[in-house]
Amino acid sequence: MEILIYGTINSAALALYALGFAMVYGVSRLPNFAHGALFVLSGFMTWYFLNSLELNYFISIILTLIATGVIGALIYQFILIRIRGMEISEIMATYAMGLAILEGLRWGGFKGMTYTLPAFISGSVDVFGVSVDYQRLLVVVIGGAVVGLLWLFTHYTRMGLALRGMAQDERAALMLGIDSDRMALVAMAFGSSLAALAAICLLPLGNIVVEAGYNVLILAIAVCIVGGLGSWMGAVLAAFLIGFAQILTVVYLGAHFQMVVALLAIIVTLIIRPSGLFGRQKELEERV
Amino acid sequence: MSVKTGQHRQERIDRGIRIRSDGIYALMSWRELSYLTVPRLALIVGMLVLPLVLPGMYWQRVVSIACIYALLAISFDFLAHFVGLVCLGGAFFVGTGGYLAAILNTSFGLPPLVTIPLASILGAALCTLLLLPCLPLRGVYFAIVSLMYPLFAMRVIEALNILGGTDGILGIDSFSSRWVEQYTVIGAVLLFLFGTRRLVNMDIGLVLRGVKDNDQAIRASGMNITRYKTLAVFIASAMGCMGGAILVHIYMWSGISQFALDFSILPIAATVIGGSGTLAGAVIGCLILVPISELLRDFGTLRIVFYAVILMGFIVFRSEGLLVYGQRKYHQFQRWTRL
Amino acid sequence: MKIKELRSLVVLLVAFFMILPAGPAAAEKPIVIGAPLSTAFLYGWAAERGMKLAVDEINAKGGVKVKGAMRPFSVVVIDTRDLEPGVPVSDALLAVEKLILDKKADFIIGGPVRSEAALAAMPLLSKYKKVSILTTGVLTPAYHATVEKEYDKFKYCFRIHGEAKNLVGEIFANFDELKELYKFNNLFIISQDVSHARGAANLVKDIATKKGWNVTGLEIYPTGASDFSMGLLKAKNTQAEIINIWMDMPESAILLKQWYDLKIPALPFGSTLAAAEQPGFWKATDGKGEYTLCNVVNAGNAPSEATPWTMKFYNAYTQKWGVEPEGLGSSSSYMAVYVLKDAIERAGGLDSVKVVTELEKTDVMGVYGRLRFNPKSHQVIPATDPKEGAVGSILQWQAGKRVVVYPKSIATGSIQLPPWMKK
Amino acid sequence: MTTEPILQVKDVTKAFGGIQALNGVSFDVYEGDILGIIGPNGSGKTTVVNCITGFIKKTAGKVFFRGKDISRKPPHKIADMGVTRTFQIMRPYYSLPAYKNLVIPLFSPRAKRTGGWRGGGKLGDRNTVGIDILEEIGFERDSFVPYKMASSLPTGYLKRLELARCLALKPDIIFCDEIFSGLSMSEISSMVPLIERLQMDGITLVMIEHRLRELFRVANRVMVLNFGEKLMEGTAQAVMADEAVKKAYFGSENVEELMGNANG
Repeated sequence: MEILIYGTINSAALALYALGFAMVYGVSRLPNFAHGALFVLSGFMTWYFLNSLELNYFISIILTLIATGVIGALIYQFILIRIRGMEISEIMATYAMGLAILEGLRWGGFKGMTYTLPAFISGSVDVFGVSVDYQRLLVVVIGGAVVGLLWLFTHYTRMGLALRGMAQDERAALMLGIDSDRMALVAMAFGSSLAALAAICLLPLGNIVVEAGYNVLILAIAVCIVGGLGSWMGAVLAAFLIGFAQILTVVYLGAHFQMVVALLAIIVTLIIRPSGLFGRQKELEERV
Repeated sequence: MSVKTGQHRQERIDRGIRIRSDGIYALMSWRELSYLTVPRLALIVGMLVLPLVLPGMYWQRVVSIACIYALLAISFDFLAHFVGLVCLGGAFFVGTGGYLAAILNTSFGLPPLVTIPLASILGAALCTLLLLPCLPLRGVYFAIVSLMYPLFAMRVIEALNILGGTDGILGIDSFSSRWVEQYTVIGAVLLFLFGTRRLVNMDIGLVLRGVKDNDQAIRASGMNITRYKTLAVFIASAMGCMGGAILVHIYMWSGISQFALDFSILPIAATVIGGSGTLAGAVIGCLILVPISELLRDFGTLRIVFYAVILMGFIVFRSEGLLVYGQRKYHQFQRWTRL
Repeated sequence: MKIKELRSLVVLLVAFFMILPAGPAAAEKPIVIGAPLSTAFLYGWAAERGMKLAVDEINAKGGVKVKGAMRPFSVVVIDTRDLEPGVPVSDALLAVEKLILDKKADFIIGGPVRSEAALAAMPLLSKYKKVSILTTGVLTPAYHATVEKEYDKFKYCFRIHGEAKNLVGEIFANFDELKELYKFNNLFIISQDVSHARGAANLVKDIATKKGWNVTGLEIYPTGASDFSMGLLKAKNTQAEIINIWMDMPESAILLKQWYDLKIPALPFGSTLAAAEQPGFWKATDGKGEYTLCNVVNAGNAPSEATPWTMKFYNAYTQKWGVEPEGLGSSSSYMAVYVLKDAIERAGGLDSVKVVTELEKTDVMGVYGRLRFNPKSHQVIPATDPKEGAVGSILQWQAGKRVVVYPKSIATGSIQLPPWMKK
Repeated sequence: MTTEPILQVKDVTKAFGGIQALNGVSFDVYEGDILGIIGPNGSGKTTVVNCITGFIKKTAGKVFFRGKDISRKPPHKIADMGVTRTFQIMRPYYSLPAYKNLVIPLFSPRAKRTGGWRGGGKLGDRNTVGIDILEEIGFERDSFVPYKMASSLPTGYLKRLELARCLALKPDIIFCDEIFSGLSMSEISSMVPLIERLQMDGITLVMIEHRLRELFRVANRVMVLNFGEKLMEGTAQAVMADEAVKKAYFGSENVEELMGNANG
């Protein structure tokens, strides 16, 4: 029972980490290595709105979501657009960007372990005899909601369909008059906002620290790979796989194998199914 | 390429001397000869003289470190642009080479100048063996797996607490003198640089490039791709391992942090800056990046911010890479022409 | 457009080169203390502040008397980033070399902060014959063990703060106390997956079992883990009464919040629980950190009356930096400078070997008790009574305050239990 | 041709997921033959070649070369035995001059053994051998075509380059995947004698074609595929006469007429 509940929670968290990354990559084939940085940044942003500008919690959350989205868009507009398609450059540029943001925050005094966001609702309840605090339940709820909305969005709105078109086949999309740059821009914005959302849901559980940026990035990448790069529903499923795998390792193997298991999962997955567990069929051709 | 007005465009034309000094005709006059040789000589002489002109030991040490990164950068550039394997696992090579050198030195008491080549070869063999299962992977998939390798190695050593665990291995001999150190590492760089340049232009080099451009045709010509990939990985990892071995002897210490991400990332950054596909560019990139990061130390925490910004600037505004840009300016001139 | 931006980039670059020579302004031939610290982390900046405080005080009094002349101290701090993930130790080593070769540091005080980096720096220090005093972060017993093993080679290395073994000792003093007070008998251990923490945790386990405790479990979490519910629930289900935590990663705050939210009926007892050492901890956990016990390694990092000097230091620090001494490193780095000053004055010069011998003779009443080095291992000699040696201190969070509960000699309060644990 | 077939294909079957691309196709190829394979688009012509040369795994069926079973061999092994192929989509090494393109296949083990095209025995400098081969198949040396960058060559030459890549191995069989398509009449008519010369040199050819007239001029036997099944096999005349073929391939139209269009 515990395993089930906390496994779900853990998975939901992972899914939240990964969705933004998966989205950006899925649509515009951009590996956004600044993902973790955006995550942390938005955390501190909310904190700032909340404590320094003494705004209402809800307002500051909204502000953060928007601001992060804008930042993402700007990053694309002024940096990535110039090196679109040069994979290595993309990776390096986004990585450098992330580094700059994180270290910048640190320099700006946002260091140490004293920053945190208040939980939406504190306290805990017993679910099937397992006590869970509300925030964690909320994470699951929000995670589910986000996935649901994303699905609706990509299946029933013009823009969503356009994004999916891009994800399927950029050329074809271009022929149909979908402006690939604009879509990529939108994707970046969305992805960033998703990162912010994840931050806002998960940070109240702990505290806001710069180091988290790196971990988040690695986890996000891990999930996306196992799920098959670019397919964000795959990412969600992968999140559950890894999430439960981790919890199970903690319970039966001991916690310090968590990371080893995760990494092993990635390597094995790639060697066996290069396109990830839920990657698109044609990508299997990637294997010579 | 920016356009001035509607009816103008910029065109690039090879310099006359380039054409004249093409192929055998270069022997016609000293001018043509020098046109070809000066750039190469400049690099070689420059690197050889560098240690002599540097202010003090500290900067010599910086150069050594830069050269170690240069080795990694060459190995990355070689794999990525001449074999088509984007390998983000430079740290894995460093770690393997480093630990091997450490063991050879502490357990078997071999002197540095023996352990370094030995560790490079053994290490290369080991890395190649371990990477073998991923060789069929292509593109981003190989990249990611190779990125995972060092992380994995680190965790394993940590979890099993072998090879000195997180404390690492102490008490390794250092070089007999800093000059030996300097010229070993510089020599290694030059050797591998021109070695690989030669290699990629030899027939087998052409085959490797073929593997990158069109592996189907290679197989259609009755050649086993994996075999050539293996060979390439062996060469590349040998460079990385040598870098690691030298590092270990410089600091008389070896530990898991030799699998750290920086050893994978920085060389790539250097390659991108210096110009991908031109092996020399990788070296130049390192000789720029590493000193910059050292100069920035005085800025404390801000250092990395500046560093990242500079890096980004180079990548975004000189995306072709310094050397490529330089070569273009060297070989061609631009002018506006009416359409 | 493009070109312009490139040019501005170049200008920026040039600007850096210009700034470089402008290092710390030098008075007449100051004695340079090099401080390789990971300044972006608690153990880094705490040490930096402690050190600077001491140097200012000394310079205010005229400086160090060397052969009649009064020479001031000057501190050069370099950010080693060695606590950063993904940064190779060689980077920290290069920083140390920069201090020695480029910044012409006469002595090294402070770091490197990460155990493995400190160990790696030892050969360098002996190569350049630079006296160094570790004041923060490094808890591994391997350090002074190495010194003892190859004294002649590594005699330049000292450590002035407590190490893992001392901590373990102090912890058990408390455990036993709790045992007789509340009949506690079940111990649960949670550790971070780093060698020194793991080692200590296992040590605790063994000793505890020997001492008749019932160790109900040992959980080891990888660095960066962010969900500890399973471990905590295990603790709960096994009726643990004390949870001993060995973690210096920031995520440990999550652990304590979860502990509070899940109302786990076991007392969280942290060792090197960096998060809980800081005064900001209360706010960080919005009060959920109450009842958390943690070890700040040396007295003076939290208010207490260990020696007359303790509160003097405490207030001076608070006044200078606008924040109380935050944790491991503050008081030890502060003392290190004074100890070094005395040694230099007694040695009457900067000659490394002389200074080493003088340091071995050190015997002062410091901020956290009587400071003496073990002449063989160059490890500061610990004690439970400040009159005997360097005392550690363990504090508990009570109503937003850090209350020192151990050692009794300096305690300002006693251990409290959370309401849901009251029988 | 009463001799033992050099290549035997025994009901090869290939299914992509649910789609049956090939369904029990079997045929023999005899030494010195020029076998033409025709069929409407998507009838599985290229798939046959891929299956035989090992570039895709067959679902079922066997292939024998000189009596040896090569059904499960990887492509490079098969090529090494002398069963070579050209690709429908030409991808030369654009960054290299034409003759360097040949250096690569000449580096292969088989080329080392056989000494390459007519080189006989040991292989000399690969560059010169490469240039010889190119000249043989119509790269005019004195107008420096072999030295041109592959990227600057017109389609006609690229097709020949594909062929040359096979010749470098001194092959026994060449599978030509639509080497006529996309060529102008004049180019084709200069290609046809080349094909015939290859046949004289004792190389067996299997040609997949849409350009029926040229094919029928060179091929001495023709096989017709339709929806992954072998419709019939026989001489050009027989094929053209056959009703079923007409229905499947040319629809109801008159054959000559359609061939006229095909050439126009």
